Amino acid sequence: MVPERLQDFKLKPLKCELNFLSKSDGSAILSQGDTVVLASVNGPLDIKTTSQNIEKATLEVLFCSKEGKPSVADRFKENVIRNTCETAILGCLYPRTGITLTIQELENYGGLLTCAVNCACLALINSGVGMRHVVAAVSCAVNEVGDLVLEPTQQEAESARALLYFVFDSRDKNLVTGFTEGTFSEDTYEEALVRCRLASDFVFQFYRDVVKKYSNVI
Amino acid sequence: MAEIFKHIYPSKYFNDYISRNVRPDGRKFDEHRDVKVNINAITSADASAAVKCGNSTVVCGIKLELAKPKAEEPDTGFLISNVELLPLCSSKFRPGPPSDHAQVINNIVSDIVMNSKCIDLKDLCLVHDKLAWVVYCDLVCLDYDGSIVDACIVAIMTSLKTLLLPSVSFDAETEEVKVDTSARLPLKIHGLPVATSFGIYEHIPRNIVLADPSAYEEEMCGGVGANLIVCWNKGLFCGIQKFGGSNLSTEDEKRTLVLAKEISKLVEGVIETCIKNDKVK
Amino acid sequence: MEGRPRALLERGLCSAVDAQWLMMMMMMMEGRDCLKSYDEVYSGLFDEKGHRKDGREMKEARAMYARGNFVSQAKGSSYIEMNKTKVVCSVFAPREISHQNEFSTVGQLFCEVKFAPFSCHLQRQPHVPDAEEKALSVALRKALEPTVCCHLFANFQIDIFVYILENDGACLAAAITAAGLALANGAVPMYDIITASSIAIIGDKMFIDPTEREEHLALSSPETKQNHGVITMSRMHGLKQIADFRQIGSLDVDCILKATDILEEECNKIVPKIQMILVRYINNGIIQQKKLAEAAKEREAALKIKMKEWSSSIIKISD
Amino acid sequence: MREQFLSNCEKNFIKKIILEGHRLDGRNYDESRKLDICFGSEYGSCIVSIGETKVLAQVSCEVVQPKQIRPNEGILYINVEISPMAAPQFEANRQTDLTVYLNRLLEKCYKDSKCIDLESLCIVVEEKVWSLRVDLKILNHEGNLIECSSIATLVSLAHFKRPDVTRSGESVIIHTLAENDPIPTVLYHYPVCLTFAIFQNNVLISDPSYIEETVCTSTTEDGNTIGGLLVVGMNQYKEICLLNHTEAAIHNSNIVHRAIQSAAERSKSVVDLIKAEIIRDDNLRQKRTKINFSDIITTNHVQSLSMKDLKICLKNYNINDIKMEEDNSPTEILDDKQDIKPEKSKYDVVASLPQTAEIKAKEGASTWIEISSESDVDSS
Amino acid sequence: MKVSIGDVVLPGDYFDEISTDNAKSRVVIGPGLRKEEDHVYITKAGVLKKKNPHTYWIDSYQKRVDIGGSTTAALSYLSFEGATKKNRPEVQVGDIIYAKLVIASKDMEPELVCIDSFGHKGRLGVLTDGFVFKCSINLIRKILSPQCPLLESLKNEWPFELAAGMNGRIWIKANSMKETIALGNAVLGAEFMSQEEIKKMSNNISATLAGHVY
Repeated sequence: MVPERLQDFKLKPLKCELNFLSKSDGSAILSQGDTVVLASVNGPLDIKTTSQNIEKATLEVLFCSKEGKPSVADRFKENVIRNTCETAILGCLYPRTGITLTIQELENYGGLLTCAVNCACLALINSGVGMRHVVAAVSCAVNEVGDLVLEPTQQEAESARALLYFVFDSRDKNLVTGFTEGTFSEDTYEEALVRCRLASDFVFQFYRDVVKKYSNVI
Repeated sequence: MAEIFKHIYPSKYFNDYISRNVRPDGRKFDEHRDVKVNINAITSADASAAVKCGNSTVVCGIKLELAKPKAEEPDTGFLISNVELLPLCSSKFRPGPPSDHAQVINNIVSDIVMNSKCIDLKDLCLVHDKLAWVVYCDLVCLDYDGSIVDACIVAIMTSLKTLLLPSVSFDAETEEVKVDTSARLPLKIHGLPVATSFGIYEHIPRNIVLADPSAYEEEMCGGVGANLIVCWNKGLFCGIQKFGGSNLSTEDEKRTLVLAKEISKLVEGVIETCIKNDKVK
Repeated sequence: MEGRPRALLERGLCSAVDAQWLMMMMMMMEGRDCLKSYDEVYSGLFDEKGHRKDGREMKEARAMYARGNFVSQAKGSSYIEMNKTKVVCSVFAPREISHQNEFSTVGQLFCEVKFAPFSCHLQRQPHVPDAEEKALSVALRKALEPTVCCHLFANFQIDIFVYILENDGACLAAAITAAGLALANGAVPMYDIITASSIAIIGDKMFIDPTEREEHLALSSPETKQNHGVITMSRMHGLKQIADFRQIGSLDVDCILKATDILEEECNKIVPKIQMILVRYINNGIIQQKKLAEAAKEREAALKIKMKEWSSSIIKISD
Repeated sequence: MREQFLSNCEKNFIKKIILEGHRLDGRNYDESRKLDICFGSEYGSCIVSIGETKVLAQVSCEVVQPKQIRPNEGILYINVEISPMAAPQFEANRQTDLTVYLNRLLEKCYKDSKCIDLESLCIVVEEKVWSLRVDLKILNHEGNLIECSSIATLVSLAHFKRPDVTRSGESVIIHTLAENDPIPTVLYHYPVCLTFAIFQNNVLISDPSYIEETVCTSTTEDGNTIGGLLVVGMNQYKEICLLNHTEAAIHNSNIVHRAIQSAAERSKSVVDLIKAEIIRDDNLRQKRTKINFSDIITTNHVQSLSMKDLKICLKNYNINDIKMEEDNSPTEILDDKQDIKPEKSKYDVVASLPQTAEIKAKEGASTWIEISSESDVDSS
Repeated sequence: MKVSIGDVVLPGDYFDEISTDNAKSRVVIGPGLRKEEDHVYITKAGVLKKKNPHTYWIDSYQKRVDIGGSTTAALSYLSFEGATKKNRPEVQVGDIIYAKLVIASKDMEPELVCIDSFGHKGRLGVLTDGFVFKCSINLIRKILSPQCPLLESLKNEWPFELAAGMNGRIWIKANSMKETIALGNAVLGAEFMSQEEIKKMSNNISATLAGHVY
């Protein structure tokens, strides 16, 4: 069932600040709507020989939620972000080194994981680590009626019949990472894919604006 | 000779095969390995199934227990699935606590079972806020030869379909529970989710999608955990998971979803026939 | 009994108060033999005609199904099934010794035996290696050490992993035989083929290859003063040496002597089966080698023909 | 990743300028960096930053069974975590001795000083009690972590409000924040930890930055450390609840008196600032304005990229006063040539003659070396 | 996305305006660009720059310089002027040295030397007292570029010695401590100013510095 009524398709307002922390090599704080995430990258470091990788850099991701107790959900988010960034970073330029990416959740009003992926990407841009392409994460939900809602809020996400997360690369908008929750039909999936791909253009444009702001000062 | 060449220069060995549109074990890109399913192999478990997809072997055993439901959800039972990647199934896994790859697989399998809503946890509740079934599904991987999530889902679904719950009588005052294991009634299952994994190999003109990758092919397509997993449940998708690995273009994605539909129909057929001839016997 | 409620507690599914109540319910589920007296259980072991519960003679061992090369990823592997006891074993060839402190001139064996969570009647904790598993791992290593030529792979370690899918008695014997077969299948240098079998003794009755219930009764001490216990013996057939002898319970001397003779016979009965499996595995290997060689020859012949045509066509053009 | 190594010349330079009465970033001895507090959307979550040192504090509560020895008291649990985000030399979830030190000091300052009324947290004696958990995350380590984290703990506890509870017979109903408004935690007094770095011939500086802290605790050639760190925990009534000293021994006691005097005014001013901030935040919430951490993000880029307080700064130098003098003309692309290391350094800074320092700019185009992955010619 | 010179670029964009009219001319692609089969792809975010004979590079903001090596660099004691096996150069742990990078590839251990190819010390070697501070790589490039007026204007104020390393470390030594701090402050302040702001600052440099020193 193709969703008849089109929800208004716009992304939550994006606000970002680069180089927020003085001690890390690259850092960014990003707010998507009310969800706020802080990410910090410590660029090619020398790490102990046991965890070194001969031909590419080892990426270590740490996701800290606000409450202290580490949970399985954090491990799942770390895994998603690590796999996504591993394809984006040109590991072969920094063999036998380590890159640590730390992500701190500040506010969670829905869409935490997509905000974390985008913030990690901005922090990597700020750190000057060589990247094959930039990634943009978009999520959408299928509510009870069956319509596609882009960037669901916390309540919409809980009551949704299905949640779809996509991460696209900036080269030719291929799918880097994608995972879903709940059941949905094939054409809803096609529709969501096309919609989110369009939405990812906004995010890439946002990245360009952020870099443009401080380009004249370089 | 080929074995030594494969160890010394694995990517070139694989590339030679792929450029000739064939895979090291002779299959085409969209062919999947044969699936063997066997029911009630383990008598000490309440229900069990052994599944072999090509060389990947998974045994699932279900044990039942009674427990008091959680205060927050007084009328839901518990379905706890646990995937164990043993050190004996592949040299990649070490003894000791489960590796983070095992936790990811565990996460994916329990997500798929929950997302597909094939089991309604409310059916597991016997007495409101007093007594409910706890279904422990322990999946044990005996041989890790790639796309282990498919074998796990087939194993857990087959054993759940053949599970018979003993009838329980409980009278409120004396809080006394009588379990008679003779009269058993099956658990209601809605739909039958089936998962199919695909490896995406980085290739110069266009990335190539390999159905049902073996351990070696998984290694070549971006390491462990970089598979695209598509789960299909009676006409609806109940999960499409892809974590990193090489990128997937739109037309490949469409073709993959169609392929996934066919493969899951075949696997559903295998499970149905296996259960049917078990009843005939 | 303790396993499951504590697991529920750890996972925070129910509070401590419910745990006691739940334990009582667990007894209900398992309610079979824990309330009966010793004699009732003892008589429960035999059916009406005086044979054992599963129809076997006292002297008769269970039919054994064994298979080599069971796990494709391992160097050597085996699967052994004795009626209800199912054991999988896989061997990984020489590896560096984990957390090594100094150079060891002799190779080391690392054995790990694990039970499946659904293997016995009471549910087992999957990740916490309990005492029984540790004891079995040590027993297995003790039994295999005399058979493996450790001096041939100095400073290396051989990993042997045994997984018991279902345990219906004599699981140590099955584990040792499976490990022996897996080592041979993995071409690990060994002095001789090792096989093992076990016997349970209650009073004057000797149960060969005991089931779990017989073993359980043999290990529990009776009121009257009489022989009871379980012996597991592993033997190297060719060299006629006993690799490992493990006895639990209180037995007088002549009863032990009688038991060892029976066990010796038992071990010898298994040896031809193991040898047949290994020979068949090697034959298959040779046949496959031949097939590959023939296929290669054909391809070369086809290539030669093409070469001849091609070279003849060139000569035509040139002259 | 090893600790950041401190060079000798930095050590000597800082020792000298401190003895001369200055400090690297232009502050005088008892001046501390700018204290800034901002609140998140939930009660009990705040980010406190002293200069560039930033700490996130989050308070959460749950109903638990009280301890047998204290059946009518709530439980307070404080936990500090330092992730690699704070500085590259920290490893993920590894308990370094710095975290143990911070945890111990905070426990002494907030649990043993009985500044929080634990009895008011009790719901049903022996059965149900509130357990408060304060999670502190060090976001950026620019020195003086103990002061920043202690202020963060205090602010988050004072700001935290727990859900209202009504007991009807046996069962206990926990109302959500929407039903009836939550109850603030009762604080008897407001203790704050303040740090002082002590250098030779009893120089006492407050709020040491990262470099001053490392210099103070680093050892000179002849083995003894240059100075010591004194942590004073004090509340607004000038009562001391914590005194902790690390590194070199103190020779005379009047340094400690001086430290306590300056700690008194400093703690008074900090506590007043905290109270003012909390009141301001309360009236904002009364007026239903939405408060969120995204308010920290400023959109004008130069502000974000420039470090608010430079590591090296003159007394009253301020980045924006440069801006104010000139209008901000439209940006034009900076044509800046890539300077690859030529044979001789491009700028031959001749040793400084008494009159002028000469920079002879060697002309000649910067020679380009082809950078390609195969040839491993020296590249920039 | 296709980009051209002077654009603000993101990793993943590609750029193929490389005019290789005469095949033999050598095209130099600097840091931040990577040649893959068909296009030249951009690996760092920043501004795409070109210098007329075929030289292209990306100007990006970076704090930690990447010389490719994954281990600490080696500096042999023989690589000092007049150093022989017997008389070792007096270098202690913790000294600041101004050295030249000889080997810096990603597969080999980076190597430093303190003598230039003729064996003379030149400016290289141990730097005594003064102060060193860390800043971003862009600032180094900015103040070292010939057009930058900052250093020119500073040199008229006080005599001082300055060494700027490509790894983001600047060493300054002036007569008095206060002057060193003032100079350091002026240099660090320029980090986030665009070119013409720096021009304005350096015009009235004396005012800004004099005003703040005492």
